[in-house]
Amino acid sequence: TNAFATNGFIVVASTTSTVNSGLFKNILPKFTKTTGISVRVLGVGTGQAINVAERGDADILFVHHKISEVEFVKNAFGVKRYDVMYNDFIVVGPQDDPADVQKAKNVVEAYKKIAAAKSIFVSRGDESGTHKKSLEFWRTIPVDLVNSSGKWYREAGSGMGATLNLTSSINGYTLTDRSTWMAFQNKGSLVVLFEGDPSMRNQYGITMVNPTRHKHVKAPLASAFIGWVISNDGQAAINDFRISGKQTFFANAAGYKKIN
Amino acid sequence: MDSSANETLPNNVENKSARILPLVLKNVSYEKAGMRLIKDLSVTFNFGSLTVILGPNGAGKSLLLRLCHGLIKPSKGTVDWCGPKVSVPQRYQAMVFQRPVMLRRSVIANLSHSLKYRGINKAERTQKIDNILQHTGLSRLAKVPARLLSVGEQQRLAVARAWSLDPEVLFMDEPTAALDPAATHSLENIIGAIKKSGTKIIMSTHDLGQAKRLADEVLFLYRGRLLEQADASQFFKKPNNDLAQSFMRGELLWWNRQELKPPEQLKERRQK
Amino acid sequence: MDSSANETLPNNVENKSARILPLVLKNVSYEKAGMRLIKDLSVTFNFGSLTVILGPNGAGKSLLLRLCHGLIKPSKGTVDWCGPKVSVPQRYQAMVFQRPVMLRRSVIANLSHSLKYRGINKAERTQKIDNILQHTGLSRLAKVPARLLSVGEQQRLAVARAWSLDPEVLFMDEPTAALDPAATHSLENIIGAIKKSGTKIIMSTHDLGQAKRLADEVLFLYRGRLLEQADASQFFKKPNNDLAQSFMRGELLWWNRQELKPPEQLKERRQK
Amino acid sequence: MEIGDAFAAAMALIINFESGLAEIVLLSLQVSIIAVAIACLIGLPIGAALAVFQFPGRTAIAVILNAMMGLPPVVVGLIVYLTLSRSGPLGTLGLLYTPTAMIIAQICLVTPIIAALTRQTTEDLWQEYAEHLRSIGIGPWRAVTTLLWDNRFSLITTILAGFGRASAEVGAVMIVGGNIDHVTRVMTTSIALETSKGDLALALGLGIILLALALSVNAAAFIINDAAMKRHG
Amino acid sequence: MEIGDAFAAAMALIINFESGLAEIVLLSLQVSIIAVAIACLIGLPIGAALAVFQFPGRTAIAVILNAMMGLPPVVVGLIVYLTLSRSGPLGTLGLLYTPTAMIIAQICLVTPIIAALTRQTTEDLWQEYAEHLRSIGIGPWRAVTTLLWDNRFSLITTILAGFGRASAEVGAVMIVGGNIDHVTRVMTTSIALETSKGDLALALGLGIILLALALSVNAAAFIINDAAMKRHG
Ligand SMILES: Nc1ncnc2c1ncn2[C@@H]1O[C@H](COP(=O)(O)OP(=O)(O)OP(=O)(O)O)[C@@H](O)[C@H]1O
Ligand SMILES: Nc1ncnc2c1ncn2[C@@H]1O[C@H](COP(=O)(O)OP(=O)(O)OP(=O)(O)O)[C@@H](O)[C@H]1O
Ligand SMILES: [Mg+2]
Ligand SMILES: [Mg+2]
Repeated sequence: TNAFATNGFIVVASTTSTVNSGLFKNILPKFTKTTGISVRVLGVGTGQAINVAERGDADILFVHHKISEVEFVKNAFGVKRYDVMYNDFIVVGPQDDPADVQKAKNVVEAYKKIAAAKSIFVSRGDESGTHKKSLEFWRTIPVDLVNSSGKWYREAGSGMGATLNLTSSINGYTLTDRSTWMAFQNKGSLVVLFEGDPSMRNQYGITMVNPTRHKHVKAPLASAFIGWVISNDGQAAINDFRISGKQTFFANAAGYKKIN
Repeated sequence: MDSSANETLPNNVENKSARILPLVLKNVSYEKAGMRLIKDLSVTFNFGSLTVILGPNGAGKSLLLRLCHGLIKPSKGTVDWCGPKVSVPQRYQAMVFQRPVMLRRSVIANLSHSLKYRGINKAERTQKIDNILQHTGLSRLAKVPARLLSVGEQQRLAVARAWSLDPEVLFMDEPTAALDPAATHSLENIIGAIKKSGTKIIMSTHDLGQAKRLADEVLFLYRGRLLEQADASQFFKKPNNDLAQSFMRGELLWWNRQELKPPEQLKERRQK
Repeated sequence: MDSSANETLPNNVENKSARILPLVLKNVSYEKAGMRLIKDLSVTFNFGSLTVILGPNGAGKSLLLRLCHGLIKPSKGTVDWCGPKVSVPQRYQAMVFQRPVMLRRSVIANLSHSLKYRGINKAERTQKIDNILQHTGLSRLAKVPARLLSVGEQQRLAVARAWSLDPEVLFMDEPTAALDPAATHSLENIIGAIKKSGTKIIMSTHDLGQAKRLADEVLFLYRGRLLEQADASQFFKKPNNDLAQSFMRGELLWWNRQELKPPEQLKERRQK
Repeated sequence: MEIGDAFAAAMALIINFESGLAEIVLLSLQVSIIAVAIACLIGLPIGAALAVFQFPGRTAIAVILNAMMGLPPVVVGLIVYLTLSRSGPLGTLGLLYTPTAMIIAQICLVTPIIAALTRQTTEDLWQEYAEHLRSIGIGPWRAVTTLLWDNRFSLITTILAGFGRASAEVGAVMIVGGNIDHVTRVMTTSIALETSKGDLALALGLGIILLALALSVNAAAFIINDAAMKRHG
Repeated sequence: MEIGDAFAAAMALIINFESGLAEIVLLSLQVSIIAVAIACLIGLPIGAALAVFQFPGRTAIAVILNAMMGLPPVVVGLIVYLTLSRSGPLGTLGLLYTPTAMIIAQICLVTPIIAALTRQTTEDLWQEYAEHLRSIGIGPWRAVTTLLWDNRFSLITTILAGFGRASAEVGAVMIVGGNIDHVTRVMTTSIALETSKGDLALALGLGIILLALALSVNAAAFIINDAAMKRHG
């Protein structure tokens, strides 16, 4: 039905949060059906995803750390970054909420309460988008994380899923993106304790790897995918994706917003 | 193997009244890979006498010794110890294999290993080993790793090791095959002394002179069959069996036995 | 080992003019773990004659054969082949070990394995193997895994295997030790025939009768030293060396040699 | 308790046998078996040669080989990744994120294991065979052939150790394969994925299936080996 | 190219020797060595016993043991995790996310490897020793002792194979240890972490240090073994 129906494929370097949530599994068939292009998605840490893209081992970067993405484009690794969608970060913790986080007015206060109570907080500790976000909040509070590390402040050094597994078995607190949380099945006694602070927004962006830098990048196919993702069809598909009946990602590509 | 030292041989004469003997084999057959290697063999070994097993290569001498010693189980028939202490017959036996197994240890450790497992305490062990090393001419090799010994030295060690266990029944599979003439002579003296001390010896040999010198009783094996069991004196005068006769004349080649007009029943072997 | 079949022995007489012989050992010593096991040995082996090495257990007979065959390197001195084809001396030699190595294969595969590596083609191999199996009485065991053979059968296979290589020099380390009397007799005939076909045989034995029957030349080894090299007829009449004399009388026990008043220089061994 | 759930999940996976699972199982087997086969082709002769050849530095190589049994999968994955990456030396082949890349990574992991264990086993047999083989004058390479052949029934355990490492490994295939659905997803990466999703029962269920597979391969190897052993004595 | 960077990173790590690295290195060694030691205590006798004892189901156990050499670390990690987790049967011990949990997981991984390889090696020696040992009438357990002792120089490779698996493994220790900084972070989990951060040079640098460690352990084992061999002939 179109020019690219040549069984071509592209590689998208993305994060575990999008892969684990099942978003790609849900929306990619729609893209492949209309274009014939298949998409191979890599779910790795944000840092690793950027590294993979920088080396030219992917055609597209699809992550959620805007500062790094902008840097990526500025250094001519990528062509142009587009906003795609967002969701938010949430603080999860044990149902009995020993630090009384539920009553916090904003996320910084929630963090303060955890530090004050010396309740166990599990940090990703892997320089991922989520980890960097969490550090932003910690930095606003006078707390000595270095000395607390290994005591109440635990640096898990692993992906969101593994960190959640850890948090659920030691009944700690952690910051997670909502999509991973919604798809996560080993919640144990963990519940969402704090959400809704505007500073907890989690923005995803998409960038094509620079084909002048990496000759083998399949620019036409990659543009087709990016075009589709930020098109009305793609954005609708993202909005239609549900985990247990709830919308997970909110499409916000520039053009789409206008139409809405 | 100093023949002059018979009086100091470390065997314990007073203990030697039949504990596990006699040994009775009834209709024993041994099959392996579809071949009948020992056929319908019945024999009784009694206390006291020295039995020599004769027969050409591949006759089944080693298999018979293994069957008696309990290392392999007969496919048919029974092997029974009929003495008063038959619950642990292995304790009262020892064997010198045709190809002795050398533990990856020194000569002395090879000896003490088996003594230890027979529950002999350290002091007694050391003394016993010293004594036996001297009698088998291995004293100066005591600390050499056993696997580096010459073949003849290994055979001596195997004899020393079995002998040290002070068995009631001692099986020996061609114990002098690798020994030099003097050592052979000396071991024959030792064997005589062991026998005198009340140990039943059942051995195989290809040395007919040795058999004549040592045997009280002879078994003649041929292709897995016991063709003759006789008193030594009678056997060495003239065996009854025609195959035994030609064996004694140094003629019996088992692979061309058709020329020797053998009994009909011997034909079945290895036909498959 | 059918002695009546000497005429059909598979050796290739016409090829047998010295290719690697003579073999010259000059001041050869062999040390291991600080012990001098072969001491200053010089000897030349010439084409034609059959050499028998005699000596008590542990004298160094097997080590000497290994040194000659090139399996171990002397610590001092030289072992040289001086014939015209010395670039690949291994091709023209074969050895029957005292403890033969049985490849984990059938009898026939044990034979064809070495023939294959000597570049003999399949048809010739098959014929040669058939012939040799018959002469060593192993035909009916052809397909049996070699490691299951009786010890005597294994020794025959080892002889067959070395013989099949049709060597110019054949080393044999006590090749009849495990053979029955008839097989021993037969192998002696075969050895005679091999020798007649032009093969140099260097062998050790503890059977003095056999040595007398076969030897053209005798080496007498004692504690790593060559004490006498003599014509067989002369040696068996009366050896010059006093230790050789007592060895021939069946008296020489190497561990009590002090009683035999040995030469002074023999004292150093294994003092450390 | 979850172990029960895991068995239920495993049964459900097998009963509602989806083509997705079949695909993953087949790819796992294919990658591991090819990797082990190639590792054998390289590792068996190297191991046996190390037992036979005498040369300076032989012990050093043996020690290095022993140490390389402990090559961390992630490190191997990284090295293969850097080599096959577009900006790496073999980037033009475009092998990254393909089953071939996974096979290459596993070959790197398994070859040292097979070579080191083969060296040990062969050395024991060489002690026995050396004099005979050197006596008949066969060269060391032919000695290697003889030793490998005569030792084949013992070497099966060595090969199965290599197979175990290959089929269980996740770190290297994850990095060079990328765990891409329908392309490079294998059993172990699926298990890791389900674990990170927190679906422990499903992860364990997949684990049970993987173990059953390993058991079948081992049983098959044993049966073939045993039959051959019976035939050859 | 990154390999160069990796060596630079490794050198930098070693030169600016931080206490953080020392902590990780020590914990790695400690966990792996303790795990292998315990796995030997269990695996060596089991392997040797399987070679010696004759009983129905013996082959089945041998096959299962061979297959268990391929236990996937993630699966072992999960099972240990479920057992030690608060809601699991041993939850009250509070061992999850401690070095002890990591040791337990590695014991599970390494024991089958040591047992299976020991069985093979011991079987070869038992073939040689069986008649003598049975002749002197020692029981099978004492035969096991004799075989293990007389085979100790060959078994070193087996033990090193187990050590290789333990020290290189990441999947299991990640799940049961959690890679918690200052508590359960070891070399392999650090490497995985740096990889996921995209700092491949640092990851490889750590990998090089880990390999150097493995090499030292192997060289030490070799030297000790060789000295003992010289002494005992
Ligand atoms: N496990 C086995 N499988 C098949 N055949 C066997 C096995 N063990 C022994 N044999 C065969 O049984 C026969 C008898 O063997 P045995 O070792 O008892 O002979 P022997 O009388 O001791 O001979 P030798 O004088 O050579 O020592 C031989 O032909 C041998 O090949
Ligand atoms: N590798 C070695 N290390 C130490 N000693 C050794 C080694 N090889 C042989 N020996 C010793 O060297 C001596 C000679 O051994 P060799 O095998 O040549 O004796 P032999 O004359 O063949 O004896 P036999 O008649 O018993 O076969 C023996 O005392 C033996 O213990
Ligand atoms: Mg025998
Ligand atoms: Mg010798």
